[in-house]
Amino acid sequence: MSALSGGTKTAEKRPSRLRRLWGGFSIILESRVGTIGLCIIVFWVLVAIFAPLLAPRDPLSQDSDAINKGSSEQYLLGTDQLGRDILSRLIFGTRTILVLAPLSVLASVTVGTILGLTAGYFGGLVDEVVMRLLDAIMAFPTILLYLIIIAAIGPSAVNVVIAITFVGTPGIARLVRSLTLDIRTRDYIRAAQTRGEHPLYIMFVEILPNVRGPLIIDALLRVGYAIFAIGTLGFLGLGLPPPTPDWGGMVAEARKFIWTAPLNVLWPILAITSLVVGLNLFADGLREETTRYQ
Amino acid sequence: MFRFILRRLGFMLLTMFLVSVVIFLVSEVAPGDVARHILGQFATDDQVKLLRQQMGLEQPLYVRYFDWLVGNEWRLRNKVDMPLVYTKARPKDEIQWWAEESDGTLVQWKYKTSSGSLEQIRIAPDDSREVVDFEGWKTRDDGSQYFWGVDTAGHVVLWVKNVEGAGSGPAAAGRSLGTSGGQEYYPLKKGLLRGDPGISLRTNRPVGPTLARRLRNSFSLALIAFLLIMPIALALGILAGLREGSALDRSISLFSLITTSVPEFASGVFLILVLSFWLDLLPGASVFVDDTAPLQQPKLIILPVLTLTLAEVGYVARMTRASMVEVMNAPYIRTAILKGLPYRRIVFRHALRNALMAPITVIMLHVNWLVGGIVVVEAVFGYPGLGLYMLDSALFKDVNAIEAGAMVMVALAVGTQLIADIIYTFLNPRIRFT
Amino acid sequence: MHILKRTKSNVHPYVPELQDLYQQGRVSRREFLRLATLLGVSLAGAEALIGVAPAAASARARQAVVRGGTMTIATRVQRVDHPARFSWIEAANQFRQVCEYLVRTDWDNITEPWLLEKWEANETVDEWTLFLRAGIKFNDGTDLTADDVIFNFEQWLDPDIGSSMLGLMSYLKPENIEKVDDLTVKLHLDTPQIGVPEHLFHYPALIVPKTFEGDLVRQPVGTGPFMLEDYVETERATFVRREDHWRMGEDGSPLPYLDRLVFVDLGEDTAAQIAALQGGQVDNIYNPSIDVWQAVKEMPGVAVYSANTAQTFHIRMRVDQPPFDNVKVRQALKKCIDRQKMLDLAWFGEGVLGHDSVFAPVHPEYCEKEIPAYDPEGAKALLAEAGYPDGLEVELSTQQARAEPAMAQSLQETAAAGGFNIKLNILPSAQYWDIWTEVPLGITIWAHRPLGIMIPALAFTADENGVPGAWNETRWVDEEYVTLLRQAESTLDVEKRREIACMMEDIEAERGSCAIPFFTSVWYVCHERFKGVRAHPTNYDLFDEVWEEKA
Amino acid sequence: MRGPREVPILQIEQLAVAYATRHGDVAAVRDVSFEIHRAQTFGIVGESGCGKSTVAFGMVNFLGRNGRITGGRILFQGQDLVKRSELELRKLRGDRIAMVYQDPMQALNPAMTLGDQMAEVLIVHRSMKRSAAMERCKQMLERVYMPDPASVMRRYPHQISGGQQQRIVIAMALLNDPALLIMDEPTTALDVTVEAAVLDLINDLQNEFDTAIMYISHNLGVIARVSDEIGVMYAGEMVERADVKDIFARPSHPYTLGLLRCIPRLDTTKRSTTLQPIRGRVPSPTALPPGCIFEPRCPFARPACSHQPIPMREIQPGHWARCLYAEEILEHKDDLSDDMVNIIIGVAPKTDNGGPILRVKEAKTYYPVASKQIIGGQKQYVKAVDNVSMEAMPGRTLGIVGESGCGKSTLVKTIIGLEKLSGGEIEFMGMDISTPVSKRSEALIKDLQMVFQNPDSTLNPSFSVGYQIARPLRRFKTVPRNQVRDEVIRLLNMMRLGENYYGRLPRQLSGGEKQRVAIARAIAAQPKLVLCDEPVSALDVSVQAAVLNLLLEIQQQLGTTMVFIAHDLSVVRFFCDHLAVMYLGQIAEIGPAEAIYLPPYHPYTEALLSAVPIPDPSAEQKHIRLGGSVPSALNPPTGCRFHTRCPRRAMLPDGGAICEREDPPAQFDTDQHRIYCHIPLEELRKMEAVVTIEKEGPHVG
Repeated sequence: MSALSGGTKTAEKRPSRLRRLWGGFSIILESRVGTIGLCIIVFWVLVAIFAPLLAPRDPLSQDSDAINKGSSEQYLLGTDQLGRDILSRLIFGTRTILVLAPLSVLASVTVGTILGLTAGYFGGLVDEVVMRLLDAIMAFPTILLYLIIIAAIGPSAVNVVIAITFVGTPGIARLVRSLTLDIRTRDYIRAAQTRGEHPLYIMFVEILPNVRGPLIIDALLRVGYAIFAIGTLGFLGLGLPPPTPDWGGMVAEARKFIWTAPLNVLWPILAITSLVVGLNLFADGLREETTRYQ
Repeated sequence: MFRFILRRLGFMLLTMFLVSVVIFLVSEVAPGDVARHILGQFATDDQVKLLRQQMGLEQPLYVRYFDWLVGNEWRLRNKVDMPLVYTKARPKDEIQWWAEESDGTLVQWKYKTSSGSLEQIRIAPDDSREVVDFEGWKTRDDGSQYFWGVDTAGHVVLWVKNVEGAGSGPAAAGRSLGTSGGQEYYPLKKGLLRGDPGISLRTNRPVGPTLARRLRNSFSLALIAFLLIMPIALALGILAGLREGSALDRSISLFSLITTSVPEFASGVFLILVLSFWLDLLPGASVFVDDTAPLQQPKLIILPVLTLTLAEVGYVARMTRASMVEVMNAPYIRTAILKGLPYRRIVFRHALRNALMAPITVIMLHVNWLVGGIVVVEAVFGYPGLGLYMLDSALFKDVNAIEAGAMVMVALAVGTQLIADIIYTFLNPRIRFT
Repeated sequence: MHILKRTKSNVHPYVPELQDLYQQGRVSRREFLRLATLLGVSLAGAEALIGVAPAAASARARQAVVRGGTMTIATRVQRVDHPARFSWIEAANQFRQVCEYLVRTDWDNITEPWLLEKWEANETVDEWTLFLRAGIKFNDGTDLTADDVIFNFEQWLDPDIGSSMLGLMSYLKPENIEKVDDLTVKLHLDTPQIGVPEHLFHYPALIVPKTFEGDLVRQPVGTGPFMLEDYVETERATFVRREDHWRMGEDGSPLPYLDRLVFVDLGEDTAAQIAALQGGQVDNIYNPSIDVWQAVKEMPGVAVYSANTAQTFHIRMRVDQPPFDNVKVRQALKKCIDRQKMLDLAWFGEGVLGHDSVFAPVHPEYCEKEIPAYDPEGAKALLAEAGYPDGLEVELSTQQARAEPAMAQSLQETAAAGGFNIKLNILPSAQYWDIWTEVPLGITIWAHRPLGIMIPALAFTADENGVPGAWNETRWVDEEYVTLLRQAESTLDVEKRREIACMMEDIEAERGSCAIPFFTSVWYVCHERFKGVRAHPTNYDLFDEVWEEKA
Repeated sequence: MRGPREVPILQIEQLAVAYATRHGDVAAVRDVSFEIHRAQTFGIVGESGCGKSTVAFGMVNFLGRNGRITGGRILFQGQDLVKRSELELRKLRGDRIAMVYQDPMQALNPAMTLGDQMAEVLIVHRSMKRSAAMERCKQMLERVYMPDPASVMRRYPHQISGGQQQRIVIAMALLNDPALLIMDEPTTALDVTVEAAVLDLINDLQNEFDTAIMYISHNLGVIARVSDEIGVMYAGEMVERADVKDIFARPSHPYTLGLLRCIPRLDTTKRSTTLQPIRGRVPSPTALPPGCIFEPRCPFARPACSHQPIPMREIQPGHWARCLYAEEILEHKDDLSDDMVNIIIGVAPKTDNGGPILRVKEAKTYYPVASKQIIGGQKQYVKAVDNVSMEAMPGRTLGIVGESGCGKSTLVKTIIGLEKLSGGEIEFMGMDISTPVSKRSEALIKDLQMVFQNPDSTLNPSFSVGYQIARPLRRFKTVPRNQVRDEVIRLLNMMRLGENYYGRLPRQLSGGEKQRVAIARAIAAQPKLVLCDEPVSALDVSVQAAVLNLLLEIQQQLGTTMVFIAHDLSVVRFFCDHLAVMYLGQIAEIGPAEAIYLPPYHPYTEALLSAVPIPDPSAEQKHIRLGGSVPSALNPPTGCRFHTRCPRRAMLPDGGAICEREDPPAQFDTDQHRIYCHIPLEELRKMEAVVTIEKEGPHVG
């Protein structure tokens, strides 16, 4: 967008941008659920950023004297079946999930937005072809699609991102398309057309900024889904290869030892649940407040 | 309305076609050699190459796609010059490819590497089986002898007599390469559309029957869950929607939000932890020692059903609530209130039908999620359903099983959407009467 | 002794000598039993030779067996067609209940005749005569005869069947199988081979009748104690007791004691199996992985049995490429292994330590050596000598399975002090298989084999043109070593063979291409109420004498 | 007539309603008092947001979760409704008090048959059997002149037209013979001819049922037509209340006067009258002025006005006003507000004699529609514009008028190139512009600009006002780069918006302000022709006047040619020099504006004119009503497209058989005035003028 609008950003627009950003934030703070959600997210983001400082131990180092041990002074949340510190693995697992999930959502938002804008704005045959293809992808149960893709390309961090992007793109494209279809009929788009603006200008400068609101909320929800998916893939053994700390994988491992170390499985469950709940609360609050304001 | 449904049906077929392309492309054009994967670590390159040939992997992609979709025996029969049939030669046999002689005798050929000769396996219509030496070689202009036939592993094979190293690939340890000794191989396929998803690489048996059984198991699980989810979720959603903003609404909404936020694997494991480990009330795994196990021991499926329910109830309740809120704020509800109608009548006669329209489509679209949930739940509890089958097949890279299972699952998902559309048209007179 | 006298006439000439060695304490009881049975003496006979009561019998005598009951086993239920073609040990394990082997290698790694009455080998060990036990019937009522046995041999050796027996029995050609009479078969080997009886217990070597057409599910005919009732691939396999099995139980009726066996498939994830075991839906987890063992070892009501095996993981170095073409570098890396720590981390200490040789303590020809110590300083010195005074950076590739990642990490840690900077490249199995023979440094699993000499033949030899064999992933072909190997392969005398093995072990430790830090144990996980259960090094389930104690 | 002592059906005393918000209670309605008697219609008029609907819903205590009555009494047939239980209210609703709503489509349940929806009123309140109820509904439908009532009752709302839907709602309201009928903008969503028919119906029914009606509308014309007594509301208060004739003849509150001065009437043109908008904005209900609520906008305000709230007082018997100086207002009615003095259009703007700047010749715009058959079948077209020819003269305004769906918007979009021309040609300044906008040259694009209808969608919500006005300047390089900002500010000033609007976002603007920005954006590149697609339809009358004035000023200053679309005949009459009347994709009549409003008429023009609600109860209008509804453009009638509804066909031999067969010829009344009709011009000339307005009243030309 910036490339296209080039010199149009005038100096006096900047403070208003900042103010708008703050405005968006303060909107959230008006909603109690949104605030709680935001707090949870911020908590986990901070944990991810400061993981090396917060984690008491190396998440990979094994202690053969402490296998599946419960909470102790040395290991606050106990150790797993390989004698690794669960707390440290949880903390470092935050990084994995908070990098991969937003990354994959960002990728699908990018691809989906381009597809959706194009299909929605041009309509006709372009729209038909793009949407039919995306419909076909959307016809898949999501996990099935993950299974097929990961089975095909193998489990790895990059492939997990690819799979989630692939799965997430059609939904975003659909959303953007439907918003575009609506916005396309707005008079300001007609005005731009009557000015003879280039379709790319109309798509990316006139339409895109107005898609932003719902898109952000959708993207937030999708980060939740992506975390969900990364966790599930990890749980099913299709996610990140060990020993990378990964919450889903931790649940999968720890659940074998429910009978020896029942609490080990609880921590990653709580972590992933709280994060997704936080995101959903946040998105909910955001949606509620923005619709209230509109 | 009929036109509408027909149109949807058309879209569904188109979607399924595209889905088949996607499935085929994703699973077949994946990096890594399927043949290498099947043969495992200790296979030699020759063995891999032979298996690739036998699996038809050396053929162009579009040929493989159409073979997979619509079969190829009608094409390959020209090579063998005999009708090719996919049948159980005798009632107790596995279903196999045979060439059929005019008197109904089914034949296969088998190459004896040791002697470089062909044997013919013959099964007469009276089910008698005999193995005879075969001398029906054909002769080319240059004097070399060849024969096109059907081998015992479902290939149309070109055998050449007495040619040095006539494609006689060494058999890989523990893995049947069918009969070797051929120069060209074309794997026979009936085609997915004609009801044959092919042979599972994992079990070496037709995918179809396994798929059917697994589907039945999953379907019963999903059905029970569905029957549980719908009334609960709709009731919760309607209640919350009617009392928008009340404490009841807020607690239902929060409950829904949290349960939808918990991944199935987490809630499943959590339920095991609580109900199975701490309280010791329910078994933590669904072990079916025979087909009637779930009927004899309903306990076995309580946890899977509960996990699915927990994951889905919240979502459906939220959708219903949103729709109910919207409808209750609609002008026609205002009309109904200002007509002086009793509250119950407003809710049941005016609001419900309209409020259920949106969720029903969304819920049916959500079948995709339910299916996803089933995969996870089955993996958690070892429930022998389609989801677990798909997961195992994916882990094994059982391409045929993945492709067939995926097609079935997608067809189900798309089919439910069609049903949702039909229900929607019945609920919504705007579509019914246009 | 009466028994001795009676058998002496037709026992192998080496047996009396062996008996002397045992009495002098030069061979252990177990080795004696193993070798005597290898030479054709029945286990009971061999035990009698040295005057011990059969161990199992004495244990059993304490409690009276009970008949009836069902055992449910969690396992995978996958591909089954021709037993000769079995590629899943799970499938073999299920149909092992229906079909039997000509021999049985028991829990102590001792091989004894089973469907055979006995076997005999000539002095040059290239001619073996197999004597079938009379009166054994298949479950379809037909008798087991030499024709059936020959049919099975032919199936194994038929390249069109694709049995892994073919590779194992490369010393035998189909035309060299001779039917002596209805109960006797003679094998004329191309080369001397002492492992023939062990080979006959290889998991695909299940005996089927000569009418067999190639699908065991459609034609579940065998001599075993159970019969197939229901087979639902990927879900379950059910077996019921056969009334007329040839072996008698303690109570004088035919074995088995159990009525039913149900094998259920709960998916790839072992957690469901563990949950099912805990909840009592299954009684037994087949071939438990290390985490299953860990999870259930303290579970109340569950008994965990273990057995030492020769299964191991080679940290293998390619000797045709730098830096591991330099023997000093190889020696340095071997010094960098803290063996006990590695075993603790990778296999929870469940196993025995190795000294970089393929010969394991369970092997009869095993020659005990000192376990090398963790010596990073020595490694550093060696590296300096080899021209890497500032250390060496190498990449270690292996697959994402079992103990490999843990081993790789352990090595990475301990080798750092020795001057090695190891980068890990841990791949999904399928990807590793594509490159496993190619990587300079890798970790490869090698399965248990009953005789030590079976592994070098595969791993450290070349063909007549000097091209390393297909499985020779390190390209290490040492002339002296191979000569010793060939010698050992035709040496029946375990003591002499041990002498050769001693030399081979030294060569391996000194200039071999593999670091072999430990040999793993296997476990057997079963509900306590089942008696007569033991862990078998090959993970074979042998249920014929298992019985369920009623509460 | 009723006796003065009769108990009124409804008597409201000092009603006050408040809504709870996050920022505390907001008083939406304050101190509203009036009464309605049997068979009397009380009209409430006011601009959007003045609280008229709140009053209506307050009657039946249906104020949503956050609204409540905070004071006053509502006496319904002598009994106070305010503290009644929900059950008692429910028994009154739909029985004694019935309601008719603005959008009938929304007000009817889409998933129930119309019969069921009607019958349940009887079933619930009268405990009737379903069959009996249905029978009664059918009778009622007959009374509202619903064709084929039995089949209509089996249908769903979406299957009948808007006018019919409103008849259903009215019939449903009357089923129980209610004492009070509340009608909240019942005709606002309807086209003018349909509206006229519905208003007739309401009149008929009132006479028949003796019902008291509370009629709410923003449209002074409609209110003038239906009401006996009128209350004018402003910012939650009733500011004036009087008999209908009285209020139009002697408006006594400055706001009422202001309203009347900003609406154009059928007999006024831009040359004869100046519209005088009310300055400023309606105060937000959270920040009301301390004294007179109209004081900040009042041209007559004096210091005393701002001290304390002003009570309603009876300035004459039956005439109440909330103004301290009500008696003096009429004296000032002709004063011009200061900011409007400069727009006096006495002379026609100078014209080039080079002929029309825009010439449309036999233009056709067809849209393909999906075929009904699944496979094959003839491709069908919606003929949105079919054979339209017209010209626009430079510096003049060409008006296009017609009911919704007549193709006027499509025609304009075709001219500007947003729609593809299917046939015919369009010429602009001698150049062919039959091509879509993407194929036109930059210069051409610059010369043709457009102003759109909906103020809420005309500006991109993501960009500041300044950016949006600057965009055409940059794009067409109208001014050098470094002067763009100055130019934008100049334009803003010209729009009377001021420099401080530069950085504002659209959501911070009112509807009128948005429309002004849109106009600024359209004229920024100094186009030769501006196409205005109903630019004032969505605006309140006071704002509408300001925007119209602005457009006039622009035309005056820049000599811009305009094409102006509207459905409001009064506005077009006021604003345009030439006028085209369209019906179903074709032109019925075209000519100078004055000529259109006088005979000879096209029969459709005649019907339109007779339907226009005139905000003057003394005006006389002929009563011509159209039957049926507008046919589909997918399958337009053959011959004259108006023949299915034409009330004048009888003037032709054999009942106008020719109308069904042949396209109507263009008949030239004068050089510029064409009428497309089979009826001979002489006959048409014999028609009487539809509207006669006394040249008295508050307006002075």
